Amino acid sequence: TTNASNSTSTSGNQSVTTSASQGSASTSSAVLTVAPNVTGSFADNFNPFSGTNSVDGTLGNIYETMFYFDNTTGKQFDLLGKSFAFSNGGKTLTVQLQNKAKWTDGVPFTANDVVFTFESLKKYPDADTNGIWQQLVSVKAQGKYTVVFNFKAPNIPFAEQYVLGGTYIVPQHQWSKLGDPAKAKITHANAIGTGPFKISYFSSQDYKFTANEQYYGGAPAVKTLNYPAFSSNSSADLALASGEIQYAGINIPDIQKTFVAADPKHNHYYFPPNNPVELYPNLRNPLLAQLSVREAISLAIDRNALSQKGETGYEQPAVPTSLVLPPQKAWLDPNLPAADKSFTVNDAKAVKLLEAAGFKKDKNGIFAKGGQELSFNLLTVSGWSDWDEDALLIKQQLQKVGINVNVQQDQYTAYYNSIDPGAGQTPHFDLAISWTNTGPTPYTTYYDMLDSNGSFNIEGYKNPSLDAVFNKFAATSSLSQQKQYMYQVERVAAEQLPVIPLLDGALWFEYNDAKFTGFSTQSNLWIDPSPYNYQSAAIVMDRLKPVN
Amino acid sequence: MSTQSVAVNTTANTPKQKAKRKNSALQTFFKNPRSLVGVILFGLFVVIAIFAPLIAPYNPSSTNFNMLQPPSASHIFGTTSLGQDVFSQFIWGTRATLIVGIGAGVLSTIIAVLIGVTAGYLGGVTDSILNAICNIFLVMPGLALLIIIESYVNNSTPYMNGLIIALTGWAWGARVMRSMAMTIASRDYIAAARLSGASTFRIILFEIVPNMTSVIASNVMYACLAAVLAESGLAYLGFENVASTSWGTMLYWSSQNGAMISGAWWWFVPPGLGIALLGTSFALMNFGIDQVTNPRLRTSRKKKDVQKLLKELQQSQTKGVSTDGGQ
Amino acid sequence: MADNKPVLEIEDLSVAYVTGSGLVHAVNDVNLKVYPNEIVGLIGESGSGKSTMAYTIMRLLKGDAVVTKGRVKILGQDVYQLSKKELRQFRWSKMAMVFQSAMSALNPVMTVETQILDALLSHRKDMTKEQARARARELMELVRIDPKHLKSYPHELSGGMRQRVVIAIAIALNPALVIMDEPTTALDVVVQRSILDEIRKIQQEVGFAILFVSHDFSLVAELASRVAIMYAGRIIEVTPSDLLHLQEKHHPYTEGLLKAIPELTAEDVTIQGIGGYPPDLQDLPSGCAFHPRCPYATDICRRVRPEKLAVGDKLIECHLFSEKELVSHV
Amino acid sequence: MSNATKTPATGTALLEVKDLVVHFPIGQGQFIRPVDRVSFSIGPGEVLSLVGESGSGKSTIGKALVRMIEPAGGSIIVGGRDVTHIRGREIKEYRKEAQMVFQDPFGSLNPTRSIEQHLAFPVRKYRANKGVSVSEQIDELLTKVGLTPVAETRRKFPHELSGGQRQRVAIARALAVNPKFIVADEPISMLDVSIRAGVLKLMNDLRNDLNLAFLYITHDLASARYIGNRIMVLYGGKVMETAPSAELIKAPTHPYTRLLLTATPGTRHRGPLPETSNSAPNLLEGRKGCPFANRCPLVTDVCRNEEPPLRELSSGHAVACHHPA
Amino acid sequence: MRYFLNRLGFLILSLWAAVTLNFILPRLMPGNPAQAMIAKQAGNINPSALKAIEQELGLSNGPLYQQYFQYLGNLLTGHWGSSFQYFPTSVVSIISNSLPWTIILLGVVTIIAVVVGTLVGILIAWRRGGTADNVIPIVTMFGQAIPSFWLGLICIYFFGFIHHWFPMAHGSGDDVTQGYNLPFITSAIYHSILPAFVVFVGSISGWIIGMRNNMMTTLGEDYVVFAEAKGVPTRRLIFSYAARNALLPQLTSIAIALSSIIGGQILIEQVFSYPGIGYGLTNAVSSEDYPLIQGMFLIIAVTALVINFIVDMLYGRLDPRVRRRGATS
Ligand SMILES: Nc1ncnc2c1ncn2[C@@H]1O[C@H](COP(=O)(O)OP(=O)(O)OP(=O)(O)O)[C@@H](O)[C@H]1O
Ligand SMILES: Nc1ncnc2c1ncn2[C@@H]1O[C@H](COP(=O)(O)OP(=O)(O)OP(=O)(O)O)[C@@H](O)[C@H]1O
Ligand SMILES: [Mg+2]
Ligand SMILES: [Mg+2]
Ligand code: NI
Repeated sequence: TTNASNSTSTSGNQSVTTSASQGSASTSSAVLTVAPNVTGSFADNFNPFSGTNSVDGTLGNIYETMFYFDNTTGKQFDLLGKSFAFSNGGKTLTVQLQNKAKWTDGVPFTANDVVFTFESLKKYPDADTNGIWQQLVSVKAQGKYTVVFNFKAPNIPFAEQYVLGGTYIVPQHQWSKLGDPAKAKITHANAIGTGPFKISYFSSQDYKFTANEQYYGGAPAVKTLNYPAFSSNSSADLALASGEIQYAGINIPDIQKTFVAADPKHNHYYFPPNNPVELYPNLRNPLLAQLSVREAISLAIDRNALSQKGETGYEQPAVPTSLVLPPQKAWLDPNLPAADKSFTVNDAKAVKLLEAAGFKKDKNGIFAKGGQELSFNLLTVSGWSDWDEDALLIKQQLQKVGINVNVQQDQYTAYYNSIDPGAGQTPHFDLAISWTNTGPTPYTTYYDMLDSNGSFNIEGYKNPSLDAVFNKFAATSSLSQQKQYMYQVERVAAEQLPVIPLLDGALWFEYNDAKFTGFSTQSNLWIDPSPYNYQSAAIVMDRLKPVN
Repeated sequence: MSTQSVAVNTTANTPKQKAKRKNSALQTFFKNPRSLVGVILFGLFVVIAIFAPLIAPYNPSSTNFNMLQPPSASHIFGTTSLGQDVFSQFIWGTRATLIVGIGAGVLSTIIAVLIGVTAGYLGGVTDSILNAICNIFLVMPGLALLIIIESYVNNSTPYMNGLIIALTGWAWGARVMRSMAMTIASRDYIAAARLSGASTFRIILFEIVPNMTSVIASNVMYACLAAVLAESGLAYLGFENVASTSWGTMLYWSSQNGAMISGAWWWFVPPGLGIALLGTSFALMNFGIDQVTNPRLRTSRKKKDVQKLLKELQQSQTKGVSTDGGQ
Repeated sequence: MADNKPVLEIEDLSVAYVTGSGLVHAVNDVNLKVYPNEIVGLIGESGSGKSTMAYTIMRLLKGDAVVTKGRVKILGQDVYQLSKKELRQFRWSKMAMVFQSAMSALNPVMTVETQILDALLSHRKDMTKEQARARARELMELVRIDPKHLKSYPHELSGGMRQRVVIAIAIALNPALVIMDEPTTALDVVVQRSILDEIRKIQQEVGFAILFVSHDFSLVAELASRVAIMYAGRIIEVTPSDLLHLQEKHHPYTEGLLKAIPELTAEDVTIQGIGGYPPDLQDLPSGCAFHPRCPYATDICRRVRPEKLAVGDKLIECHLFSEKELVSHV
Repeated sequence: MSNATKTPATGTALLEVKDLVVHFPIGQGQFIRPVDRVSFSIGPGEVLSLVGESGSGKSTIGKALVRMIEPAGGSIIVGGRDVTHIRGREIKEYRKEAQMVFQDPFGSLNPTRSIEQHLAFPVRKYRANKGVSVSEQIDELLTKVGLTPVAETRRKFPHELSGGQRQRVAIARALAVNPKFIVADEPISMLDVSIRAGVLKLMNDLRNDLNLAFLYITHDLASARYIGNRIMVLYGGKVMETAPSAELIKAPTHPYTRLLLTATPGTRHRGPLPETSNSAPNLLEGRKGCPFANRCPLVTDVCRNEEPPLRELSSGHAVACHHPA
Repeated sequence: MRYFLNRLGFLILSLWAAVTLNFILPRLMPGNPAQAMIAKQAGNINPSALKAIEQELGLSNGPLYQQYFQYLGNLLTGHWGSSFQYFPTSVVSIISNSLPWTIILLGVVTIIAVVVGTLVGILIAWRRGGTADNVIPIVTMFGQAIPSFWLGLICIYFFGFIHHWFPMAHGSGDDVTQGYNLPFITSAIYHSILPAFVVFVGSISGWIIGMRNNMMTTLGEDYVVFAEAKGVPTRRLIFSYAARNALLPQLTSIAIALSSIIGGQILIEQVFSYPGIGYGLTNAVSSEDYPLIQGMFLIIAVTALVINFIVDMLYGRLDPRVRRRGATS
C-alpha cells in the first residue's frame, strides 16, 4: 500500500510540526515511532526481571528468550535457541543455542549465560516470579551451545511457555556481580542484551533505540525506534491521528473516521481477537452456584450491544466455549452442538428458566426465592472505560429479565484484592468482569481458569474429572491427543457455564506504512501484530523494511 | 433649669430612611448588572436542576439510541458513543453538579465558619491550634490532596467527592472568617453581650455569625465555584463513580471515548460550557456581594453620567434643593 | 478685617453628593473669606459638611461629589479653573491640608523622611536630594520632633508625633493657607494642647492663614480669631471668637451648643442639650434648616430661609434678627 | 440643676476596691501593669469620675470591676462579697449587680439585632420572675431612658438610631439586669456636643431615681466634674490624686492634675503649658519611682527612685506626689 | 526575630504533621500492595517471591512505633523506597526527574500571572469605572470558571491537532536531547506555551480582581488622598503609595499560589502529558503506586510549606509593621 508520491500528502500535514520543532527530515525518515500503549511517563528501568515495570522494549528489543511461541498464529520463532527436544517422557529438555549471537558489548553469547540466568532464579526466588524452580530440577550446559533442563514431572506447556519462551537471558559476565537480579539496577546506560536493538537515549517522556548492527539475524533496517510517553488515551489518540506514531497499540475510538480517514493510503489497523473477556460468577454464592441462574444471566446479555456500544465494534462477541475464534479454530470440537457454538439473546427463555427453578418476581420486580433476591454487585475496574461501559449495559440488560445488578467500580488494587485476595483467602465478589490468561494453546486459558489449582480460578470452580483431563494434557506432546482432551473441556465450559464469556478481547494494532512495510497485517498475519507483545513486536520491528 | 424633655422623639423623619436603608444592601446587589446576570444564570441552572425529570426527554443512562448522533430534533445535544441522549445527561448532570457544588460549597463554608469563628473569638491556645491546622490545609495544593485522598477511597460517588472537597477546601474561608471574627470579637457589643450573661455558643451564633453574612455569602459563592471545578476535575481524572451522571463524568466519558478527536463536539462542549457558566454565575454573584460588603468597591459613575444624573435629580425635586439666596 | 487681599474666598459654594437615592446637599451657599495670617475656626456637628468643604477647597473631592454652584479662590486664583497639571503644582505650594487622623494620613510602609521628601521634591524641581533632606530636618525641628525620627516608620511614632509630622509636611512648601480638618480630635488633652500651641507658634513664625475645622467649641474659641458655625451645610453664623459666650446674642443653634457644654470652673454647672437630631441632608427641612430643633421657631422659619445679617461684629442667619439691616458678605 | 453640691452617700460603701493590680502578658515572659495598686470605694448612688490620658488604665479598671478581666492582685468587694476571683456561674450572678456602658455607640450595639432583641435576652435571663411580661419590661426600660415612643423604637435596628439614641439603648441594656452599679466608659466622648448633654442628664437622673452608682470614665475634666461626686486622676495605671470634684478643680495639688487642667480648653484662666516631654509612662512590671517622673516639671531624684504613696491631704482629698503644690 | 521563630515553629510543626500523615495514610488502607503489584505480572505467584517483594516495599510487620522511626530515618537519609510501578526504580529519582519541569513551567506561569494580574488590577482600579474596568474582570472571571482541563483539551484540539501551531503533548520534542542545549531549550519553551496559556487563563482572574479590590480600598485611604494633595507624581502615587499597600493583603494569596506550584496544576500536566509532578502523581494514583504517591505527597507538602515560610519572611520585609508585631496570620 505504499506509494512514494503519496507520502507527500501526509508530509504536507506534518511539515508544520516538524519544521517548527526543528527536526531534521532526513533522520526522521529512518525513525519508527512506537506507542505500544499509553504510558504516563517512563522510569529508567531496563531490568528484564522487573517484568511490566521495565520500559517497553527491554524485553524483546534488548533481552531475548530462547524461543518465541506466538499465541496468535501458534507459530514458533527461534531466537537465542535454534531447536529443542523433549526426552525422558517429557522430563528432559535439550536446547541447541545460537552460535553467532553476541552481547552488545562484544562478548559472545554461550550456554553459560543461559545456565547462569536459570541458576540466578534458583538462588533468588523473588526474581522467579513464574515459579520455574517449582517444576525444574536442574539446568546444565553441554558444551558451548547446548543446554539441558530436567523437570520434576512432565509439563510441556509449562516448559514451552515459561522456560523456553518466558525467561529472558542475561549476560553472565555482567550479572554475576549484580546479586539479586530482581533488584539489579539496569538503566539505559548499562543494559547489555543480545536483541536487535540497543538503547541509545532515555528521558522520562521519551526514549530511543538504535539498530544492533551486530545482530545475529542481520542488522535491522529500522535504524531508530522512538518511544514517547502519553498521559492518556486521548492524547495518544491525537498523536496517532495526526501521524506522529507509526506503530501503535491504542484503543482509539471511531477508528475509521479518526485514524484511517486521515491518511487512507497508509493508516491501517487490525484488531484480531486474542483473549476472552469473561463475566465471572462467584460460585461460592449459593444463588450463582445454580446453573439456571447463570444460564439466565447469559441468555439476557446482549453481547452484540456490548460489542457495538461498549467496545465500539472493535471486539466481537465471545462463544460459549471461550475459545478465541478464528485463531483457535483448530482446537474447536467439530462435533460440538450448535447451542454451544454461539450465544443468542433470549429474555423469555431466561425468565422461563428462572421460574422453572422456583424463582418469583417480588414487589421490586426482581426474581427471588426464599426471600433472596437475584441482586448482585458487578465488579469492574474504575478507569477501564470499556469494561465500565459493558457493566452499565449488562446492568440494563439483566434488569429486563428481573435480575438486579449494582455496578461497582474499584480502583485496580481493590478490584484485584476482591477477585484474588491471595493464597488461602476467599475472593469476595458476586459478579466480576475479568480477563483470562492466554498461551500458545487453549490449555493455558482453560487450566488457569477451570483447574482446581488454576492460577486464575477466581470463580472457585472445582471439577475433579476436569482436573484429570488437564493432567493428561500436560503429559503428552501428541497434538491429536491434546485436541481430544480440549474437546472435553470445551463441552464443560459451554454447558456448565462456570464462567460466562462476554467478548473476545482484541489486540490493538495500528500502523502507518508510509515509511516502513512488513507489518503483520490482516491479510498477512504472520505473527501477533500488537506492539505491546514484547517479543513479537521486536521480531516485527527487526523485520520491517524501509519503503525506498 | 432641668428637664427640657430629653426624650428624643425617634419618629421624626425616620420611617422613610428606614425603608431606604433596609433594602439598600439587596438593592445594591441587584442594581449591579453583573450580579444580576449572575443571579439569573444561576437561577436558570437551579430551575433546570429542580425540574430535571420534567425537562429531560429521556432516561440519562438509557443506552437505547443510535451511537454518536449529531444534534437533531429528537436529540438536541446528540448522543454519546454508548447511545445515550446527551441533552438528558446534561439536564440530570446539572442536578448532580449543582448539588455537589452547592453542597460542598455550603458544607465547607460551615466548617470554615465553625473553625474560623471559634478560633477568632476564643483566641489563645484554641486559636493557635486551629490556625495551625488551617494553615496546613491552606498551603496544601487542593487537588493534589484530593487525589491523594481519592487513592484511598474507592469508587466514590459525586456526593462522596463533594464531601471530600468540602473537608479539604475550607481553609481559605476559615482564615477569612477568623480575621473577620477577630474584628467583630473586639467590638464592644460582644463584650456587652458577655456582660449580659450570654454563653459562648450564643455569642458565636447570635452575635458574631449574623454580622458575617456577607462574608459568608461571598465565601459560599467562592467555595461553590471551587467545588464545581474540583468535582469536574476529579471526575475527569476518573476518580468518580462513572455510573453517575454529572457534568464531570460526562467530560470523563467524552474524553475516554475520544469525543473530540471523532468530532463529537456536542458531547464535550455542553458540560464544559455548563461548568464555565455556572462557575461564572458564582463568580459574578460573589463580585456583587463584595460590592455590597465594601462600598469602596462600587464603581462610581463616570463624570458624564454624574452630571446627567445631577440634572435629572435637580429637575425632579426642585423644591427640596436650596436655591440661590433670593426668594 | 483690613484691606489686604483674602487668601481664601469662597463664593456661593454648594456641593452635593450624588447617590443612588438622591442628592446629599453637604455644603450649601457658603460664603467665607480668610485673610493672611488669620486663623478662622469652622465648627459644626458631625455630618454638617465641614470636611466636604475642606476637600472642596483643596479640590480633592472624590467620586460622586459635585460642586453644583459657586467658586473657590486661593490668592485670587479660581482653583477649579486650573488644569490638572497646574493644580498639582498649585496645591500644597499655595494651600495645604492637615488631615483628621494622622495615622491614616501617613503611608504605613514608608519612612517619615521619604514622605516629607516626596512633598518637597514633587514641587521643587530645583532642589537636590541633599537640600531636601536638610529641609526635612529643619521641618522636624520646627514641629519639635527629634530629626532622628526621620528614619522611623509611622507606626513607630506616637499619635502626637505623627500629627506633628503631618503638620510638618503641610507647611513644607510655605503655603499661604493651611486647612486643618480636626487635626487634634484623636489626641489626649495635653498632647492636643501642646500641638495647638505649636501650631500657633509656627503660624506666627512662618506666617500663613489657617482654616481650622473642629467640633470642639472651646478649643476653636481659644485658637481662632473668627469662628464660622456650620449647620446642615450652611454657615449660619460667623463671629469673632471673643464674642462666643452666652452673654452675647447668637444664632439659636450656637446658643444651644454653648449651653450644652459643661463649664469647668463655673460655680454652678448647668447644661442642656438641643432636642431632636441633625437633619437628613438628602431631604432638608424647608425654610431654616434648624427650625425643627429650634425653641424659638415661628411660622416664618418653616417657610422662608433666612438671609445673613450683621449683628454687631457677627453675621447671623436667623429670622430672630431680621429687623437688623442686611449686609453683604464678609 | 447642680450636682456638685450633692454629698456622697455615707455609710457602707457599695464597692470597695483595694490595691487592685491588673497585668497583661506582652510576650517573652514580660508583663505590663496598666493598673497598679489602685484603691477606691464608691457608695450607693455615688458617681466616681475617673480621668486620665489614653492608656492610663481607665478602661482596664472598669473591665476589672465588671470582671471581664481577672485582677492579678488586690481585691474587689461588692456589697460585702469578694468578687475578685470568682469564676463561671458566680460571675454571671455577679453581673446582675455590675454592668458596663461602652464608649463607641456604633460598636456597642450589634448591627444585625433589633433594639428589642438587644434588651430581650438580659431581661429574660435576669428579670423573668417578676410577673411582668418581657415585652412590658422592655417598654419600661425604653421609657426610662427616654426612647419614646417605645413601640417605634423597639423594632428599630441600631443603624436607624442617632448616636445619642444608641447610647441610651446601651444604658437600657445595662439597666435590664437591675444593677446596683454601672461602669460608664467614656459614654459621651464620641457623641456630638448637642447630644452629649442629654446622655449626661440621663445618667444623672438614673443615679437620683434608682440610687445607681457609677464609675464614670472620661478624659474630659468638665464632664467629670459635672457628673462626678468625686474625681480620681489616673496616670500610668496609678492614682495620682483623688478629691471631691469641685475641690480637685479648684485646688489641684498634683503636677499632673494641674497639667491636665491647664491643657483643658475652655478654661478662661489658664496659663502657658509647662515644657514637658510627651513620652509615655513606663507600664512594665517592676518599674521604679513615680510614673509621671519623666514628664513632671517638678521632678527630682527622689521621684525617679521612690514611688510616692497616696497621702490624705484633707478629708477625701488624697495625692500621690513627693512635691504636691 | 520573634516573627521568624514563630514562623519557623509553624514550619517545623506542619512538616512533622505532613510526614506523620504520610506515614499513617497508607497503613490505613485495606489490601496488600505487594499482592497487587504481583498481580500485574500475570503468572504463578511464588510465596517466597511475594515475601521478598513485601520486604523490599518496606511493609514489615514490626510494631508501629518501630516502623515509624524506621520511616523517619529513611526519610532523612533519602531512602524514600522504590516505586511499585517502576520497581525497582527509586521514588527519589522519579521525583527528581519530574520536579524541574513542574517548577519551571508553573513557577514561571504563576509569576507571570501574578505580575500581569496585579498590574492589570492596579490599572483598572486606578481607572475605575472605565471600559477596561468593566470588561476585564468579567472576561477573566469566565476564564477562571472554565475547567482548565477542558480548555486545555480544546486548545490541544484547535492549536495542535487541527492547525499544528503548537505541539499537543510533552515537555519537549522527541528530536532533541535533554540538557543545556539550545534546541532543547527552544523546544521546551515551545512546548510550554499552550499549557502556560491555559494555566494563565485559569489563574489571572483571581489576581486581577483581588488586586483591584485591594487597590480600591487602598485608594480610599487618607494617606493616598494626602499624597495626592501633596502633589506626588501619579506614577509614584499609584505604585509607592496605593499599590504597595494594596499588595500586602495579596501576599497571602501569592504565598498560597507559590506553594501550590508543585501540586497545583495536576489537570493541566495530565492533559498535556507534561512530565511534571502533578502528572506523575495522577499516574501513581491510577496505578496505585503507594510509595510514589507518598513521595509525591511529601515533596508537595514540603515545598508548599517551605515556600510558604519564605513568603512569610518576605512579608516581614515588605511590611515594616509585621516585623515588630509578630505573626499576624
Ligand atoms: N461619598 C459620600 N456620598 C454621599 N454622602 C456623603 C459622602 N461623603 C459625605 N457624605 C455626607 O455629606 C455630609 C457631610 O459630610 P462631611 O464629611 O463633610 O461632614 P463633617 O462635618 O466633616 O463631619 P465629621 O465631623 O463627622 O467629620 C454628611 O451628611 C455625609 O453623610
Ligand atoms: N487585653 C490587653 N492586652 C494587653 N494590653 C492591654 C490590654 N488591654 C489594655 N492593654 C493596655 O493597657 C493599657 C491601659 O489600657 P486602657 O484601655 O485601660 O486605657 P484607657 O485609659 O482606657 O485609655 P483610652 O482613654 O484610650 O480608652 C494600655 O497601654 C493598653 O495598651
Ligand atoms: Mg469631617
Ligand atoms: Mg478606654
Ligand atoms: Ni512532542
